[in-house]
Amino acid sequence: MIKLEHVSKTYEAGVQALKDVSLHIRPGEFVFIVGDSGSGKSTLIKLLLKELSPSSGKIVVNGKDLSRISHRHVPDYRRKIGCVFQNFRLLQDRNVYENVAFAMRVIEAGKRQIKKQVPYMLSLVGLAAKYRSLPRHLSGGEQQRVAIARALVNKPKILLADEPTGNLDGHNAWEIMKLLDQINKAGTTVVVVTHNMEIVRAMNKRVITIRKGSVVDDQKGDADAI
Amino acid sequence: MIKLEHVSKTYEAGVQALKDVSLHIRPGEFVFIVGDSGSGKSTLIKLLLKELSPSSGKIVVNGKDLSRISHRHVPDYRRKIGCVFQNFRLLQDRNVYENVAFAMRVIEAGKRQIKKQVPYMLSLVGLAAKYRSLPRHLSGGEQQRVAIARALVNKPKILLADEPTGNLDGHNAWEIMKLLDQINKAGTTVVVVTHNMEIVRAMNKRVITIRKGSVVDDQKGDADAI
Amino acid sequence: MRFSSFEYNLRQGLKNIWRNKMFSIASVATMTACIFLFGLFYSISVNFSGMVKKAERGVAVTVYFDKNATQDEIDKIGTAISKRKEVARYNFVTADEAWARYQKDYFKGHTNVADSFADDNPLEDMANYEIYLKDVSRQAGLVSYLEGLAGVREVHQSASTARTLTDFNALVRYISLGIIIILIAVAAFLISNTVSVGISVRKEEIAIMKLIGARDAFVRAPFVVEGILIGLIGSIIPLVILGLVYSNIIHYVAERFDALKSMFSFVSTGDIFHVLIPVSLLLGVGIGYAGSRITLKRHLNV
Amino acid sequence: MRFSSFEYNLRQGLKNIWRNKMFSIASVATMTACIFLFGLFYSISVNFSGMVKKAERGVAVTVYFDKNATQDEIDKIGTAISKRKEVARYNFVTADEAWARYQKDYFKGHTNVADSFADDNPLEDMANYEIYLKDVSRQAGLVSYLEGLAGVREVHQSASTARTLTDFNALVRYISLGIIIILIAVAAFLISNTVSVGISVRKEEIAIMKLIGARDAFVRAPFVVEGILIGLIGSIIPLVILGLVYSNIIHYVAERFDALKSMFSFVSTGDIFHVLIPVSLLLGVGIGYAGSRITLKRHLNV
Ligand SMILES: Nc1ncnc2c1ncn2[C@@H]1O[C@H](COP(=O)(O)OP(=O)(O)OP(=O)(O)O)[C@@H](O)[C@H]1O
Ligand SMILES: Nc1ncnc2c1ncn2[C@@H]1O[C@H](COP(=O)(O)OP(=O)(O)OP(=O)(O)O)[C@@H](O)[C@H]1O
Ligand SMILES: [Mg+2]
Ligand SMILES: [Mg+2]
Repeated sequence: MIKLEHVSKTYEAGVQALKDVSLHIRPGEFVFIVGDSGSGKSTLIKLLLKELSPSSGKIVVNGKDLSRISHRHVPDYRRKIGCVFQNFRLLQDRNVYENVAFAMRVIEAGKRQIKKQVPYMLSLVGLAAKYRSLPRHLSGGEQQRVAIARALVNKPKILLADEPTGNLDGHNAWEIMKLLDQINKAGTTVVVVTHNMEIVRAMNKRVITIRKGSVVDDQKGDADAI
Repeated sequence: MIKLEHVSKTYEAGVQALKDVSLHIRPGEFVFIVGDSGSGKSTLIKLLLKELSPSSGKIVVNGKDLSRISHRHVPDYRRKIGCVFQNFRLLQDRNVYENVAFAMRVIEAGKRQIKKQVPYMLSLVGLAAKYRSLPRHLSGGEQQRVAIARALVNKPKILLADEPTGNLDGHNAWEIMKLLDQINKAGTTVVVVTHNMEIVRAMNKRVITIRKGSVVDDQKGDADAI
Repeated sequence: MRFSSFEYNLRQGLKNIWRNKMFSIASVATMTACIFLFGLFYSISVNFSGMVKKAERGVAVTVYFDKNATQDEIDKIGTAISKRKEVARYNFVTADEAWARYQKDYFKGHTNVADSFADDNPLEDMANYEIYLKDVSRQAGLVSYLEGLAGVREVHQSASTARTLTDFNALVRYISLGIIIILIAVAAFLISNTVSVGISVRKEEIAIMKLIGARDAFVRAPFVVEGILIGLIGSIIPLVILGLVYSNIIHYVAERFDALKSMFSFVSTGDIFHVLIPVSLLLGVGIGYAGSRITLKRHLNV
Repeated sequence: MRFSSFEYNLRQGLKNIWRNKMFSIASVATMTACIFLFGLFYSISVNFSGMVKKAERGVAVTVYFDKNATQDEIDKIGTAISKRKEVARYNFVTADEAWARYQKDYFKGHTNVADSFADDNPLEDMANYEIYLKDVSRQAGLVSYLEGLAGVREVHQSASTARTLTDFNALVRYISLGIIIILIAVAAFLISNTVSVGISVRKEEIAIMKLIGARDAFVRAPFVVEGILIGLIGSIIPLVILGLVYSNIIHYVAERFDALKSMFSFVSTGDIFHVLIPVSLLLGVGIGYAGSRITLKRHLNV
């Protein structure tokens, strides 16, 4: 499903964020990516979303070489992916409801479907009461949960989540993790970047460790081993 | 040092973020504030920085009633406080060095002092090599560390830190906590909002728990008990 | 695009204007100011041009006949004149009329001088055709044609006046054209500048939309709606102001400076706005549309 | 403020311009466009006004004497005329000169007509003073004064021409003034608009500075430096362009339309820029400064 072959990424400033990374994530897998601050985790997520292009190497997702996707077809590719960004990236001038609904409008979902699905998603992340608030009138954790709701609302085939619980309390973090696990059980491939080792240990999934741009460890979780 | 008396805060939208909060933090204390997402922790920090004014109640810091400080004297008040914001709030158009140096320029520190102190602070948070990067060219954790460096560079009397380790890996988070502890030992009053219960437990300090805008628990840590 | 998407984009475009009040006001204001200036100059130059045209029409070519020209020859010359396209009108002036006019023009108030001629017409041979031209610049051609006709003794032309007027008219035309072109260019530049600043500020929003999987057309639509609406508002406002100002000013000037009335009559509000309305709308809406499309192109490559 | 702070703020102001290239360019462009238009109209109206002034000076009042006026009386009239302030110049025209001019003016090309008078001057009594005025609007006063003098038979004035010119001049003056005021207002509005949009975009940056403990003056300084610099650049560019364009155009027009030369001479580049430079700089720098201060005030309450 997701395959990286000798991928490197050097930013214009000369910073080498990823060095010769090769990875294979199978369909339906649940993978944690951990590593120190600045080790290149977000860069990896950005490459998978085709927000950035690798300096060298090849990335294949759903059987498609990302470098071969034309500008015209990038939206089609992204629609199959849900992404929670590390800094949320909410539309600042639209309220919570519109932010989540936007992801559905993009795929030209029907009005009725939007009206049903968006409130449901918001209640799942515990924000049903805040649907009319603007992002800047939300707490940090609430913004993060809007970002999660938006990533999940279209039931994507692949979910990329960059630090989805960094601003959440233990209880909320667990709820979100259970949600991701459910979605994964329903068939979605889930890639989660996190620093929360407590959760990583408890979830017992495959853990890929990155250090200074290189994969230094890749451990199958017990849950997968079964 | 910090005293809240029956403080409430209701936002324009009608959201009651804090309800009748009374607190007393003594000079030189190290306090953790914990609570669920949306419980009002950031609101409390914003009130202490006089970014917001309480709807009712009285806040006294360093013997001064905050509601009595005139617009002209607000900068003097803020200069004695270091603040790490939950969403970092870095100056986007200035590089790492300038962001940290800015806090020193504000208090009209000498050129030489700035040239000495800023690189020292950056090395303490592990960002000496990135001093010329713009915030948008940093990883989430790196931005957070710049925010921490900026809050500490003037050796403030009070340090308010809103979720300072949310984007940091375990190792970096510990380093930052040790730094805050050092600063506290040197006399600074430290207030840290965090979701990281592992750290809270390990640090063994006073912990104030907020739930839905009210203080529901206030436990002295063993370290203080001694 | 599905209809619900279309409707959504239309609504978003309207909301964008409201959400970005600051920029919307700035854009509308810029557009209003530019189109107002453009309209102002268009009106002034059209009127000025009309004034010069009217002055031109007062310039005449005078044809004198051979001493022994027969009435038949004179009539033939008249027919020849009537066939020329550049002639606005012409009329025959008898020797007596010529002398009477002379006296009126030059001895006005000095009846004693005129009296000294008694009934003796010193301008006996000065019967002539007075020809008024449509376009002074074609005077030279007419003169040389007339000089070739049988029975014509001499063709008198007010050469210096004609040249001056032609030159003056050309100068006014060049200046007006120059100013109007400069104004249109400045307007286009400022308006597209404002639009593109407004869009640049929202480049993060555009990037987010693209990252979520929105197609270019979907991201673009509300902006284009916004651009067109701003263009529309920003050209209707100055048109309304100009309409009011213009009809009031021509009224006021006509009253206050009645001596000028003889020199020129104002171009009617209708005639001015016949041109001004389509040009302004095209300018406003066109630049609003084009400006937003061009600027967006730069930001859609995410 | 310490010197190092001052220096820092100056440097930050310069850097701001570079960091916010988009806005800086937009601001400078808006300012350039507005001041260019203002300069353009100022030049045109000053020249036009000069032209009308010159035409005015060509209008004369003619004083004819009593048939039996002595040379002494005539001289006295001359002295009286010379003492009037509104008189630009005057000269004595003898009867012979008057007749010669008459012939030249009206019988030009028709020597046979003039010949018919032989040596008999029909304008024997038409010796006169020809008086040219500085200001046509004061013609009526002069005429009634002259009519009261001994030995004056009649004062001839070109009443309609004078009134027309006075009216025309007033009209041109009003229109120019109106346009220039409109242009300055539009310029001020657009420029302050651009400046305030530029600052609004950075309101988060301003809020951050304030939260860190920066005083209003410290936050403001770089923005004000930026505003002044943008004002300076935005007024120097149009002044340079206008300088080049103006001297070239007056050169070109003078060559191309030499018939117009007699009508008016151009106001020199120096004279125009004597006024234009200080006004433009004041406009640019003043609005840049005031605009940034006023807009900042709104955002500093954090
Ligand atoms: N746009 C950019 N330009 C230049 N350097 C960049 C850019 N973005 C990231 N970097 C650098 O690349 C490195 C990896 O960044 P990345 O964001 O992938 O880290 P990360 O693993 O997500 O860290 P964190 O856990 O702190 O978010 C960092 O050193 C960072 O400074
Ligand atoms: N500007 C605002 N306008 C309206 N409501 C607001 C505003 N800021 C915060 N709120 C609301 O006030 C409540 C408390 O917010 P606050 O940011 O203090 O929470 P928090 O404890 O910091 O949460 P988190 O851990 O998620 O950051 C939330 O319900 C939030 O939605
Ligand atoms: Mg990251
Ligand atoms: Mg918070």
